[in-house]
Parts: sequence; structure tokens; C-alpha cells
Amino acid sequence: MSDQVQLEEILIGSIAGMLDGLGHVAVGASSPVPGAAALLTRARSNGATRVSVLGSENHNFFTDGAKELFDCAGQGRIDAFFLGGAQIDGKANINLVSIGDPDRPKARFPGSFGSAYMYYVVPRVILFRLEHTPRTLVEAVDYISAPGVSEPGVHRPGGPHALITDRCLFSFDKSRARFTLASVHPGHTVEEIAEQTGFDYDLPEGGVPETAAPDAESLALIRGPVAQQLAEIYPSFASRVFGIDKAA
Amino acid sequence: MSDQVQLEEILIGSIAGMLDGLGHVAVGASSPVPGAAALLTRARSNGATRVSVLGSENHNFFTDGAKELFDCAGQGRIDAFFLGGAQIDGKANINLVSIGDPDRPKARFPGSFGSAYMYYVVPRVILFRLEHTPRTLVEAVDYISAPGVSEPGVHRPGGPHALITDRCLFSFDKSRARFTLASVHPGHTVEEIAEQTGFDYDLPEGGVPETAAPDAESLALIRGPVAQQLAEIYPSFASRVFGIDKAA
Amino acid sequence: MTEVLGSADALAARIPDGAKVALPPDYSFCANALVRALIRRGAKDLHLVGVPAVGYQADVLIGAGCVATVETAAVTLGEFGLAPRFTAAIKAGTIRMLDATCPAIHGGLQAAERGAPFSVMRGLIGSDILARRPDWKVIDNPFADAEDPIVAIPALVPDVTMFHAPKADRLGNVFIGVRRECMVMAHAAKAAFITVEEIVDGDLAHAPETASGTIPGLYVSAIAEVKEGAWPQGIPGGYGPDLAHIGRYVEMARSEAGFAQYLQETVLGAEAAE
Amino acid sequence: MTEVLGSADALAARIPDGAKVALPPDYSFCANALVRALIRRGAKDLHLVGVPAVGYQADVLIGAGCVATVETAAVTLGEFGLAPRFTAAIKAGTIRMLDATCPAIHGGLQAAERGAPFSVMRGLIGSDILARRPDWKVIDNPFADAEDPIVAIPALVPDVTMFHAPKADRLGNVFIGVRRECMVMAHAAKAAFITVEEIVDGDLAHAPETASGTIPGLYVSAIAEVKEGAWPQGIPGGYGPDLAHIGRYVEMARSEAGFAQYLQETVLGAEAAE
Repeated sequence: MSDQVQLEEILIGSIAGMLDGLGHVAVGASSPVPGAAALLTRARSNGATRVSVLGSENHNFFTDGAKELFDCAGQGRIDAFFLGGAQIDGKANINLVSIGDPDRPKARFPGSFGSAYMYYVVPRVILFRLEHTPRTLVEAVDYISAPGVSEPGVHRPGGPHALITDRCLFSFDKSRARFTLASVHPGHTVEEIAEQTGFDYDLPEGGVPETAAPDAESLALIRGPVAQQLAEIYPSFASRVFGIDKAA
Repeated sequence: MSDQVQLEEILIGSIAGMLDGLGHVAVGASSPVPGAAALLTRARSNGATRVSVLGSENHNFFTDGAKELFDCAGQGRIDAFFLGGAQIDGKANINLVSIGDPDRPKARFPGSFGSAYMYYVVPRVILFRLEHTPRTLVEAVDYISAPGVSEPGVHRPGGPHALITDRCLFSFDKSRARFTLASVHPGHTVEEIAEQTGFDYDLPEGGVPETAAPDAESLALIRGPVAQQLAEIYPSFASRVFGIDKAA
Repeated sequence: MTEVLGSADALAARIPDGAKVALPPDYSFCANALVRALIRRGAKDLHLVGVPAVGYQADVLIGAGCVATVETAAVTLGEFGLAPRFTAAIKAGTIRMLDATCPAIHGGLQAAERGAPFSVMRGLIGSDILARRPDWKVIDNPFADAEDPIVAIPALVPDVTMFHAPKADRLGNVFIGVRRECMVMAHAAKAAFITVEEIVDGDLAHAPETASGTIPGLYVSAIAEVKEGAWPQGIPGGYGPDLAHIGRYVEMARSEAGFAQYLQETVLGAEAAE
Repeated sequence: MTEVLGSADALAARIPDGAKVALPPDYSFCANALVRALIRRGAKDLHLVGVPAVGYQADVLIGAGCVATVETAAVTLGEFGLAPRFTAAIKAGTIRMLDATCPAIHGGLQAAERGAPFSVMRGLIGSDILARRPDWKVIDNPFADAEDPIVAIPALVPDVTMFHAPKADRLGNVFIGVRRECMVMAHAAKAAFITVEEIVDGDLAHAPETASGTIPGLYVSAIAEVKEGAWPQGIPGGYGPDLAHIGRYVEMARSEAGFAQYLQETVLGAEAAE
């Protein structure tokens, strides 16, 4: 680990900025960056924010089996959740299933997991996709695991709040079903985003800021207790990014 | 306890005769005679018949809370159950709620419990009512907690099989929605049943037999292990009928 | 985070008038100290939900004038028979009764637990229970080939779930063992106020011998340690019911005057102890 | 009564071709010895239901030609990525895929558990999951004032539930702790075949430290003691997964020939041991 702020740390800090003040943040399996952001939020809240990390023994208090995460979300007890997608399009539709004809696909992914429920009922869903290319951020997804917006009349208290990639952060306007480029990560440019994004999006008035790095206190928390907690859940990530081996 | 066969023992034996060969018999709270009959059936089956007695610690294996009895019945895993009624009518409608206008009743009883579900889904429901008078066995109940039969098109795999009282046993014909007097308990008469029953019923061809007393083996089981098991669940009943005090 | 309060009275202060309050059955975990505290604070217009039946708790609250509505499959004192203050109130027409059947209560709570607007259930059709519940609907089973009516029970979302459990930890995790109806009640409700015999060290939701029977603190608004908080009822696996007391209650509660004396002796003077 | 059998192969003999078989997710209790026994007995046309997702179990069964249909919210090997035999079968069109979303699987099982013909759930509307599931229906919420479409999921009744649990007793009671999806799977299914690390003395359904996490024998058709029956996956609270083995599996299973060799080495010659 170098002293320079790493991309992962910028992503963690940026996501945590969207979680501050929430009561309960849940993180799906295999999501080390969102997991770290949730743990950072908890650390900054002095424990007031609850965090549930699926697949963690220590940071998962559920006692009612695999259904409890979804029940809990349906009860309105989860304020933020994370989703990704093999493809994400300009209306925030996500595709976790396949490329091409679903019956004889060119590529097949694991499946939609709980997205077709969580995306509707969790108020603040943050889309997270590290590969930002025209292949992943597309005009229209080949398969809608879960739509970004719904028709009027469809019960939908939840939905997309933002999309964060390895290059930038987009905010999402549900009423217009469009993304706006909110900030560009250090080392990346507005022009590059335009080239690498397959869907149309808006630019804010007054120019696009650079994504802020975490402040010194947050960086210390990330590299200290958060990295230690992460090592239990995502040992290979914690080792690669923070040089920490899993605590015994 | 005298050496004479007691009414309760005749009832227990008669009910057990309707349970033999079943896989799982459930008994509601405060039902010592049906409970004893179920325990006798289990004893005669060498344990092949499972028995669940609500309110018992030893004879209740449920681990999923108060809903499990009903879930279990809905799954088709309960073969027989018992219901009563402040009133029972000739169509086997049962009333567990009130006499008179339900909004300002002359009498109010605890309520319908699970009857409005169990009566529909358990294949063999045995109605049990110790007070056999024109006041309890009526032409038409004042309030239908659960109907004896349902319209065609209503999903109803279960329903009434028989009605046993302190005077006699009626069988029930679902297709005709009528009771038939099946047997009269020792010491009672067909004429007395006619006087004491408020609803019309059929008489079998060839006369009404006397309800048989339990055979010697069954009587020994009732007075031995069944009475002992009963003392845990229904101590005052076991003490009164069998002179047994609750095991420590 | 779950609040840890000092008494049943402190919990009762957080249960507002008019609340829809879910209560467990007599054979489960009854928070009778909290019932007494609610009477002492003069709670009004409560809508009691017996899950799926209820007994002494409801009878005392009804007698004390705390209750506007009772929604349950049964009100019973078990082997002690009819609940006298409930029966008197029904005959006098002073409370609204929403008769149900056990699995309808469970189905409504499970819909709430799942965040679904309703559950469907078999049974009920042709009963007066259904006929007198315009808040329930009969719909067509969309999966049936022929006509197949089925009853839809709307989500039952209590404002408050209250019960008395054997133990909790300081994180607000509450152990309920096999009394799983208490877990569904906590999941389904907006708030859960729970008295416990004992507040223990450690983390019940992660200890292997307790985890599977523990409600996580996420669902628990506040707890208070109240020794023998179920009295005069018992707590399964702990102490038994005080049958002599309940017998005396049934005698006294036959009349309004007798019930008033019972309240005076048992509830109103008990503040210091609870 | 629950049968106590001598091996996973004896259990596999009771699971018929064409059965709808519910399997737990990788992080729960996977009966991999029973999976291998099913392959050895040449099981055909299984309809796998991943509750709510499934991984290695499904991939091996698909590769061995035992599977006609997969119904689940996801097939994944977690950090090892895509399930190779599943992916190949989907691309080749040799299995029928019924994509779902986690709470739809849970909702279908809960409907079966409750004896209800369906559950309703929020979400799904506007997704291709729903568009490609004609066996699901959109109905009107009868409790809404305005138009309010909602998805009805039919009861999901597995013919067989199978998993590997830490322990059972001789009465057929099976301890599953907080892995409650295994209890719902057992309640919902017509039969449950369960391997356990250990068959113990006593009555798990009545011992206070196990009762709340125990499935009563009523729901359990047969059990067999199979040490390390989850291998190469782990068992939560017991041993961990054999990551080296799973890594090697993923490599070998990239090709049909490699998978055939894997089967030969790991499954077909293992009969004596299981």
C-alpha cells in the first residue's frame, strides 16, 4: 500500500458520502468496496448506522435465514443497498443475466439475485460497476433484470440513486430517468467519460468537479479499523489493497 | 376410579377407533378426552401415529411458533383434528363466538380460534361436545365460526367426520350435509337422543347399536400409560377420572 | 439502536394512546408488568391484536378502560374459562370486536413481515367471521383453471409489539427460543417494546446456542429488565403461572367493583416494584 | 417415522428421476456427498430449485447430465466466478432455465409452507424475469384505492428438499441453527432427505439449546450420517470450504473432457467412502 490515495479509497469515501446519516446499510455478497464504504459510514457514525454484510459472520446479525434480508427491505428497514450489472443502461436498467438472446445467449451471468425486488423497495440503491466501457454502460440492456424506473401506478418506493464506476460518479434523476455526470475521479476526464459511456447523460451546469478524496480522518479509518474488519469478509481484497492479512 | 368402564373411557375408545391408522393427529388446547384418544391411538400403533397436543411440553414437537400447527395442516400433514362449539347445528356448522346478535350478544364465548381454517383443510375433523341438549345441538347456529360444508368451487379437502357427545355418536355425510345417529352410549336411548337434539338427523337401517366399550387391552392402555401421559397435560382431568396425580 | 430502559413504566411511556398493540397468547411470553404499567399511565383507545389468541393481558386492559378494539381469534383464560371483563365489554358494546381465525392473524403478520400488501389463505369462506370483516376480500385464485375463490388478508402492521422474554443482551438482541410468533410480531411491527427476565453480557445473536432463537436488536425499540415480568402468568422454560392469583382474579373480575378493587391492589399500587 | 439410512447413496436411491429438488445456497448447508451419490445412481431430468441461489451442487449435477431444469435467482461459484457447466449448458440450450429473483423463490416456498396457492410480492414488474415467467401472474391488489398491480408467485412445492446439516437425533429431528431457509424448504417439500455430520443421542427438538434451530422429524423423510458431507464446501460453524479443490474444479470444468475427468476422480470412484 502506498501513501498515495488509491482508487478504491476514493470510491469508498465517495460512496460513504452517500450513506452518512442512514440507519441501516446492507451489502450483498462479493462487494468489498461497497462493504468498506458501509463500514466507514458506521465508523464515522459511532455505530449509529447499522451494517449488514451478506456472507460475513461478524457483520451480519440475521437469524431468520436467507429470506430475512428481503423481508427486512420490504419492511422499510434497509435504507441503502448496492447493485451492479453486466450491463447498465441510460435509464438505469440493469442486466445480470445474459448478452444476446436469453434462450441462446452469447454470454450468461449468474442471474438476477434479489435485484428485481431490492431495486424497487430500498430507497437509495447505489449502482457500482468497476468496468466503465461502452460494452458495460450501454444504450439499452439486452435483458432487464430490474428496471431503473417504473410506470406510474407501480408501487416503487425505492430505486437508483447514483452510479459509481472506476472513472466517475453519475447521479440519477428518477423523474427524467436520466443520469447526470456528477464528478470525475482523479486522473480521468470528461472527454474520456463521453468516449467510454454507451448511453446519453446530462452534464451539470457550471462544469464537472473532480471526485473528492477522503479527508484525513476518513482515510485513517479506512486504512485502520475498516481494513481490519474487511479482512474477515474479503481477505483477498484486504490483502491486495491494504496489505492486511486476515486476522486469526 | 371404579372398575366399571367410565363414560370418558368409552368416549376415548370410540374416538380412538376413528383415528387408527392415521399418521398425525393434532389436539387443540383444553381437550383431555380427544387428547387421551390420540395418545391411545399412538400407543396402539407402537408410535407410528404422531400426536401433537397444544399446550403440552412433552407431546408437542413444533419449533416454528404459533403458526406451525396451521402451516402443518395446510401442508396436508395433519390427518385428524378436533373441534367443538357452543352450538353445533344439523349441517355441522359450528359456533364458537356468540348467542344472539353478535354485536350485542346474550352470551359471548372466547372465539373461533383456528376452526375457520382447520375445518376446511384437515381431512378428518371430529366434533366433540359433552353437553348434548337442544340448547347446544340446534337447528341453525346463531353465528357460523366455520361451516360444515362448502359450496362447490370452494377448496375444501377437509371437514366433519363425526360428532361425539356425552350421549351418542353421529356420523356425518358431507354430500348430503346431514348427520346419522351411529351409536348410543351405554345407559342412553334412541328416544332420549331424539328429545335432546335440536336438529334433524337420520337413523341407520337396521337399528342403532350401543357404543362399544374399549376392549381389555385398550382399557389397560388408557388406565396405564395414557393416563400417565395425560397427567402432564391435563392434571385435573387425570386426577378426577383416573385418580392420578401429575408426575413430578 | 435499542434503548435499554429502567422499568416497565418507562417502556409504557413510549406506547401511545390509540396504538395497535400485538400481544402473544397466554402460553407464550406475556408482558404483564408492562400491561400494568400501561394501566398506570392511563393508556386509552388501544387496538389489541392477539397473536393469535389472548387472555389475561387483554382482560385486564379492557377492564381498566384502556382498549377500544380487540382483534384476535379468541380471548380466553384457558382452564379458568371466559375472560370476565372482555365478556362484559362485548355484551355492553363498549369495545369493537374484530373476530379472526388464528391463521388469518398469522397471515396478516407474515404479509407485513414480507412487505407484501396481503396474504391469501384457504378456509373462511361461508363463515360469519368473513362476513363481518369487510376489511378482508375474496379474490379469484389466478392459478386455478376453474372458479376458485380465496380470502385475501391485508398486511397486519402493529404499531407496537410487546412481550416478556427470558433474556436480552445490551445490544438489544432478545432471546425467544421456539416462541417464534414473537419474532414474527417484532418483524411485522413498527416498534417492539420488550421486557426481559434478565439482561445478559455478550451477543445472543452470534452465540451458537442462542442465535437461532434470537430477535436481532434491529427490530427492538427498547428493552427493560423486569424480574418475573410475566407474573401472574408463567414463562415457558422458566416459572409457572400463579394459578391461585389468576383464580382470584377471575372471581374478583366478575363485577366492576371487584375488578376495581383488583386493580387497586395489584396494579395501581405496584409502581415502585416495576 | 424418519428413516435412518446408512449412506448418502441410500438416500439418493429414494430421490426419483424428474424430481423437483430444492437446494440451499453455497453459504448454507450443501449436501455434496448426496449430490455425488445422485450422479452415481445416474439421476435424470432433475428440476433443481436454488433457494434462492445455488452453486457448485448445481454445476456438478448439470455437468453430469442429471438436470433438465434450473429454477433459481442465480447460479454462481462466488469468488470463483461463473459456474462453467451451467454456463455451457445454457449456451448450448440443453437445460431449461427459469430465472427468478430471491424473494420470489422464498415467497413461493412460503406459500407452500402455509398451504396457500400463491404469495404476492412487490418488485418484478417491468423486468424480463417476469416477462419470461408465464407461470407467474400479475393481479390487482384488492386493497388499493387506485390501480396497483402486484405479482403473484404460485406455491413452490419441491418433491424433495436435500441439504447437509450439523446434526440430527435418532427421532429424525435435524438441527439447522440460523440456516432457517432449510426449515422452510423442509416444511414446503413433499419429502426431505438430509445428510448430517453426526447423529446424536437425545431429542434436539426438546433440548433448550437446540430446539429453536431444529426441524422436527415430522418433516424429515430420511437421514444419513455422512462425515464432511458438505465437502468440498464448508458447513457454517464447522469446517471451511476446500478452496484448492474448488479452484481445481473450476479449471477442469472449463471443458467437457476436463469435467469428465473430474467426475471420474472425485465422484464415480467415491462410492465406498460415502
